[in-house]
Amino acid sequence: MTDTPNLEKTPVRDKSRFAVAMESDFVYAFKRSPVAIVSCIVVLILVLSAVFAPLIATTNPFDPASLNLMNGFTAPMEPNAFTGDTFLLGTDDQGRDVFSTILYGMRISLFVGVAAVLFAMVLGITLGLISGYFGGWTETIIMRTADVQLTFPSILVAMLIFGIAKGITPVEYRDQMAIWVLILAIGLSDWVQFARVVRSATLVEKSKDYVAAARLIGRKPGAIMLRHILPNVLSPVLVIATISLALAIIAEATLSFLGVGAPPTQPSLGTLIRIGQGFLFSGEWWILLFPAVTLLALALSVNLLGDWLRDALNPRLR
Amino acid sequence: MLAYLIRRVAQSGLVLLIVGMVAFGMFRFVGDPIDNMLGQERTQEDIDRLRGQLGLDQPFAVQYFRFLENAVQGNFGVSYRQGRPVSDILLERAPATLELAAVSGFLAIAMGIALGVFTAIRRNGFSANFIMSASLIGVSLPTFLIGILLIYIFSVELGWLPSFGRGETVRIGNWTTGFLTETGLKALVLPSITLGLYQMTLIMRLVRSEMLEVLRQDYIRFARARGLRDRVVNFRHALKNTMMPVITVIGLQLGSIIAFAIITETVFQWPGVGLLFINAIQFVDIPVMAAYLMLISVMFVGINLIVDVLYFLIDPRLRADRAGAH
Amino acid sequence: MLRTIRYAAIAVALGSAAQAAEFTWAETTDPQTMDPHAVNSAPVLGFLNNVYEGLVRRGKDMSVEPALATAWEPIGAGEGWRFTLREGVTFHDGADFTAEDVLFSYQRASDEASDTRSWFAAVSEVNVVDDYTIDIMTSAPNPIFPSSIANWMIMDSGWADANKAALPDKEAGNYATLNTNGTGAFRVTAREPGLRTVLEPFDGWWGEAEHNITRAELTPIQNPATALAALLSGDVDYINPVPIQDVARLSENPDVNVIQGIEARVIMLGFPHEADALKYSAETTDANPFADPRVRQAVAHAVNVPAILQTIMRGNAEEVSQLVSPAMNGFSTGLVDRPAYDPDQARALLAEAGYPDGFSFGLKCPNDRYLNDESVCQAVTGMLAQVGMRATLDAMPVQNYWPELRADNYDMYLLGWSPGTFDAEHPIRFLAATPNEEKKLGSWNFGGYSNARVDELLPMVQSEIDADKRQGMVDEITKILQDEVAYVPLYVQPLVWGTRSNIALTQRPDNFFILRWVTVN
Amino acid sequence: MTEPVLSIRDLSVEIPTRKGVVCPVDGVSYDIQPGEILGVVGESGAGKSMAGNAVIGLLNPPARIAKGEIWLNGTRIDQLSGDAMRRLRGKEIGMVFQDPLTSLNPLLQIGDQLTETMLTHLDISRSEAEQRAIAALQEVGIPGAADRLNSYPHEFSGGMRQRVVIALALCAEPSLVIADEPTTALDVSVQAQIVALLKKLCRERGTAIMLITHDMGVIAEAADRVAVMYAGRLAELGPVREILTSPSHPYTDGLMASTPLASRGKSRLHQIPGSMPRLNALPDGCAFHPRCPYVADKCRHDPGPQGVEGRAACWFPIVRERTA
Repeated sequence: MTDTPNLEKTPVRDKSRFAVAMESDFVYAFKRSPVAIVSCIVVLILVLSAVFAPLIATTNPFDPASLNLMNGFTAPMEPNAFTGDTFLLGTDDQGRDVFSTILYGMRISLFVGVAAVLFAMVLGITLGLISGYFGGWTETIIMRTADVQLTFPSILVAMLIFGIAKGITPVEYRDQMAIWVLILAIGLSDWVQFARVVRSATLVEKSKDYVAAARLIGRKPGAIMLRHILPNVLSPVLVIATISLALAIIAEATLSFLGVGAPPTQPSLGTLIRIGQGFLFSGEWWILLFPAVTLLALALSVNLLGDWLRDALNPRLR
Repeated sequence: MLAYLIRRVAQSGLVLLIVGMVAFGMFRFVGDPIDNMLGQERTQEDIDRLRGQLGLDQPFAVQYFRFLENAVQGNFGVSYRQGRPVSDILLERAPATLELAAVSGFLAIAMGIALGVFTAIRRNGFSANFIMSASLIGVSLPTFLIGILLIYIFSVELGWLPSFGRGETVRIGNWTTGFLTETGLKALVLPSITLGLYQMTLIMRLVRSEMLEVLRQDYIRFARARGLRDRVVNFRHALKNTMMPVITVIGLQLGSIIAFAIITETVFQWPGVGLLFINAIQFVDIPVMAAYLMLISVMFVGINLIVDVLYFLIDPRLRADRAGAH
Repeated sequence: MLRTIRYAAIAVALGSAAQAAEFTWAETTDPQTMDPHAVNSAPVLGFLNNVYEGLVRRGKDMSVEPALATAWEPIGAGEGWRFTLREGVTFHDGADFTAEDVLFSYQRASDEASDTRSWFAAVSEVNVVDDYTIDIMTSAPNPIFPSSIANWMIMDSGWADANKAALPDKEAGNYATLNTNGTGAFRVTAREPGLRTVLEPFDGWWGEAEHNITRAELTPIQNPATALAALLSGDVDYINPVPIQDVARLSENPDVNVIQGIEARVIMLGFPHEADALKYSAETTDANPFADPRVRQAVAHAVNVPAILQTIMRGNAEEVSQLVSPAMNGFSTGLVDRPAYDPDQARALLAEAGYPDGFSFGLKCPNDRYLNDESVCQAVTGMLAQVGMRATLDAMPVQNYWPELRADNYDMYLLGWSPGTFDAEHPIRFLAATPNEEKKLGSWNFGGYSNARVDELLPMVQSEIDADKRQGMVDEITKILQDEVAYVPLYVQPLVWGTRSNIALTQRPDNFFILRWVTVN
Repeated sequence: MTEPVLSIRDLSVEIPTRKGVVCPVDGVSYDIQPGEILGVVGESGAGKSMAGNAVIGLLNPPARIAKGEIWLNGTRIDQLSGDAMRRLRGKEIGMVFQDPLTSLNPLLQIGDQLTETMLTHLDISRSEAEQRAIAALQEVGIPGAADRLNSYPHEFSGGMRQRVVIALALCAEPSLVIADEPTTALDVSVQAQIVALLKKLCRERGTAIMLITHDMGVIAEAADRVAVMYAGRLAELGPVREILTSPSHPYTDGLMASTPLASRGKSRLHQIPGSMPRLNALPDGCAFHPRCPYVADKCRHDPGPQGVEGRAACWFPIVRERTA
């Protein structure tokens, strides 16, 4: 190869692991890319405010008893005609303070999004590893199920799972069940892309010598897959994870548009947008605008972060 | 080559069978169709009589095999809601979805590739970064919101484009097309942008990363070392190699466009199979739902097959060594 | 605040004679079929009222007018009714209208396969006297029979036999499902189910046309926001319904008119009277508090209906105290006031009934059946929680809702009722009478409410000829239902139509859109 | 001496990195005469290909030419505009890459890749370009060239493919060819054929060839003159016989001692201690001093003069009586 000048740092022993990390190219590239910094900050702010929602939010929008219907449709920063209360970002049709509902709603959206992606990742990676490593019949079965899976658009999968879950779960658990069904539905329609990436990466890694060597010294397939192949496959998976996190959050919003999303008394960000969309023409713009902007900020920064991560982690693109 | 094709078709058949099984199994939980077929003043006795007539009181297995047996002969039964053979309804509504999918698919692919190549070639240019971030907005907002905002801006405020429906259509044989009428074309604009935007962003990002990968290859450096013009290097050499892996993904994207049409058709009241499916769910019209799923999976599996064959034909390396195994 | 327009007939000063024009309109659901006897539902009957006609019809003020029958009088002491038919009337395909067609339509509409069978429960036999006279005998005196058959539409027997549509076919559909041949003011010239239906005036119509429409097209638009955009951008001339929240904004818009009125539909809360225990309570699993009238009374006091009307309904609905709206025949004018909003009294009643710190239960609601149904249920959940009745709300699409109610999977439910006969007897027969399969009574009385006096009075109301005596009995029933809080009626659903400013039309409480009263200026 | 095809005067290439500027090529000067093969040798990372890339103007940013001049056939080319430089590549300077497997576009037929290059630079008709392509393939020793035009790269063996690469590099008749490790990816038997082919083409066409390699055997076999690079600087420059038999720079001496040459019989191979320093951590004074057996105090402080024809870049060049 053309002899690129070697730029590795001289071997260091004294610096702590953190100091080494801070000096690595990854962090260096991070500091120099404004897009990455801004989106990282935005994501941090949103996630932290969601996590500490009970402290930041003025009211608890999910407790029906605390709502005063007369506060409905109050414009931002203007006192309500009947009750005189004022709200930072106004209230929705149920008198819920939009600002607190966005925080609580984002909690649900983030929780559903992260849990769905984790579920899809675990499922996708395992199936991808197995189908890539063993090949033959297992691979055909898994890949054909992937085809079946892709035939069903994620929205459809969610609606049908929702139908089933509603059918079987005893009713008193129905509210908590709704969230888990969402996670299952979105996760189930997401695992395919992980499986495909991991499978193709496993095929590549499998042909490499170090895997043959590991096999030679009698390592069990499971160990080989986890300790040897998986670490080399992580970077594309990580990138897909960030992108599909954004997609999962939006899928939850789309599902609530079709009336299958989070329960009405605990609106997620997506449900808020669905409610808000009804008021687009009626003048209560704030019910749609603020949740939509929050969702856009969240999804956009997660996407941008994912994008930057892909370029940063992809060693050859430096 | 032939053995490979046969095996693929067999696999696709298996996929369809599984889809049919899963789809039919799920419909039992979506609601009771009888409610929507009888008016307010019905009695339990009416309900039982109709249930018997429609054969819904049979055990699940019997219903499923009767459904399969008919489906194979192309008879998908009669729609509970419209009281007409489902195959006729699908035939009527398919052109709308296919035309919408074709236009948004073309838009997504053409723009996707063009922008993908542009952002790859001018990797650090300002405009390239701007396009990359702006395109993300397409993926960061739910499709229904984009659709409604487009309607709000272009139909209500500006009044340039129709806010819903497909405009006048011209019937040619049993295909109705919206391409030949002015209102038909205008009606296509907003829905195809809403449907295509999401796919376009994905294709663009894929083409970009694939193109960057190719531009790093030695044969590109060699082409430059031979003094070939940038245009030749980028488009004749790099693009051709970029397209190879992209084809399969574009094939999958097209498949998901048809499936994604559900949302766009609901928002734009586009008279396609997607809207038909949503209505079928609302009125628990099981024959239509089952037929829709079979239609979608046939289309999807078909596209998969075509993409594989295409891949086989184009890549000389595959064709050369006659490797049957894919 | 509420512009109550009882019978909203917009008498627009017709300056110049408006020249003929095309008209397009949109509704959320498409009429399921073109067969007048196949489905007894408002969207279908409302649409077909423009194509087929009954012996009688309802005028702009809902009063019963002669249509295909010019006159009718009771036979003997109420054994039936004799109708004299209109002469010189032809069907759209030119066939003459005679008593034969009325007999055929009776046989078709009252057959097992037809959904409108329940209208003829009281009819014993029908005999043709001559070409233009027909007798319809009833098993018992039935004073409201003529007004209850306004939606019974007459089909030409020759046309039906020729096209093998002698009976409605719900399972596979037949010629009558897609094609029409009525005597009405309009003919269906194009029908693509679920997509669009086109009507053109029938120039051989016997009546005089008050409209100037040359062509009318109905396209269903499911998504409310899209429908509104279509109206605002002028793609359609009229939409029904207009989302409540958009009424204020639209009223200010110069090129759009909002026509408001009250519909015949009463929205109410229902209780599991018969159940011996709550199904969805976390702690009260061995008792059914709602069996105790005091608890039901507490619910009535806890729900702040004015607040719901003010915010969710934007002042466009009217509270109601009984099972029918004021526009209906038989409305008890003396029993108009409903229990006041008084949370303290609600808590007192709960304590008195043995639930000082309240209880949890499951509230079932539809989310796409009535106007803002889910939002109203959320509001009710909040208000009941404030007095200790902690509800977990389960809102679902309507196709899943009815099976859940029929299977008694609820502790409280939301129900809307619009009486087909526009008479107070209708909801009593379906909601208050003790459920009885043979006599077809109380088929929608999910909670199983039962009161001997009500069951005793119902047949008398059905056969009482003297209007005052009948009203007295209806008032007594209404009083019983109020005292026992069988249901908690909340409000009458508002009727909100939106039209382009150049359109004049008539809005009727039964939400039927009659094309022949439309003028495009 | 005729006018050199290529002459590099005090060429320096810099790469700004976050830890300061690195100089892979530091003040190098050499000429290549027409028909002459100049071997450029050195351990990997010594800056030999960087100089080649600088000449043809394909330096990957952020690397850039800091100072010095590059003359091609008497005209200066290091300041040419992008397009002017592009027209020059292929026409005046040909390049041969190391790995034949990846140097050819897998999806284009050989014939197309040849005719395309010719049509870009020479205004000849397509059919004439095809004739020349066949001739080019024959010249590099491809059997049955005429009917191999429309076959694909993967239908050739490694050695054959490198021949095609060479044909491509020469098809527009450049006066200079930069061969960057052309034999490294090939097995030994094929290497000899490629070296012979390069020598034949150089003699017949009078093209000057810059042969970049780390393999002293290839240098001995093919090069007329040789430039030894160490840590970005020119250690020694001169006719191959002279440099190989009696190197005057300690590094070259060490290199020769560690290369098994038939002429030197079975003496034990000598191993130069240590390894070449990294470019961003060069020792003071002469870069070779930590590994130099003859190191003196002066070497540790003073980097020593640039190597030029006949004088090594060393304070104490090894002086031997010229045996050959």
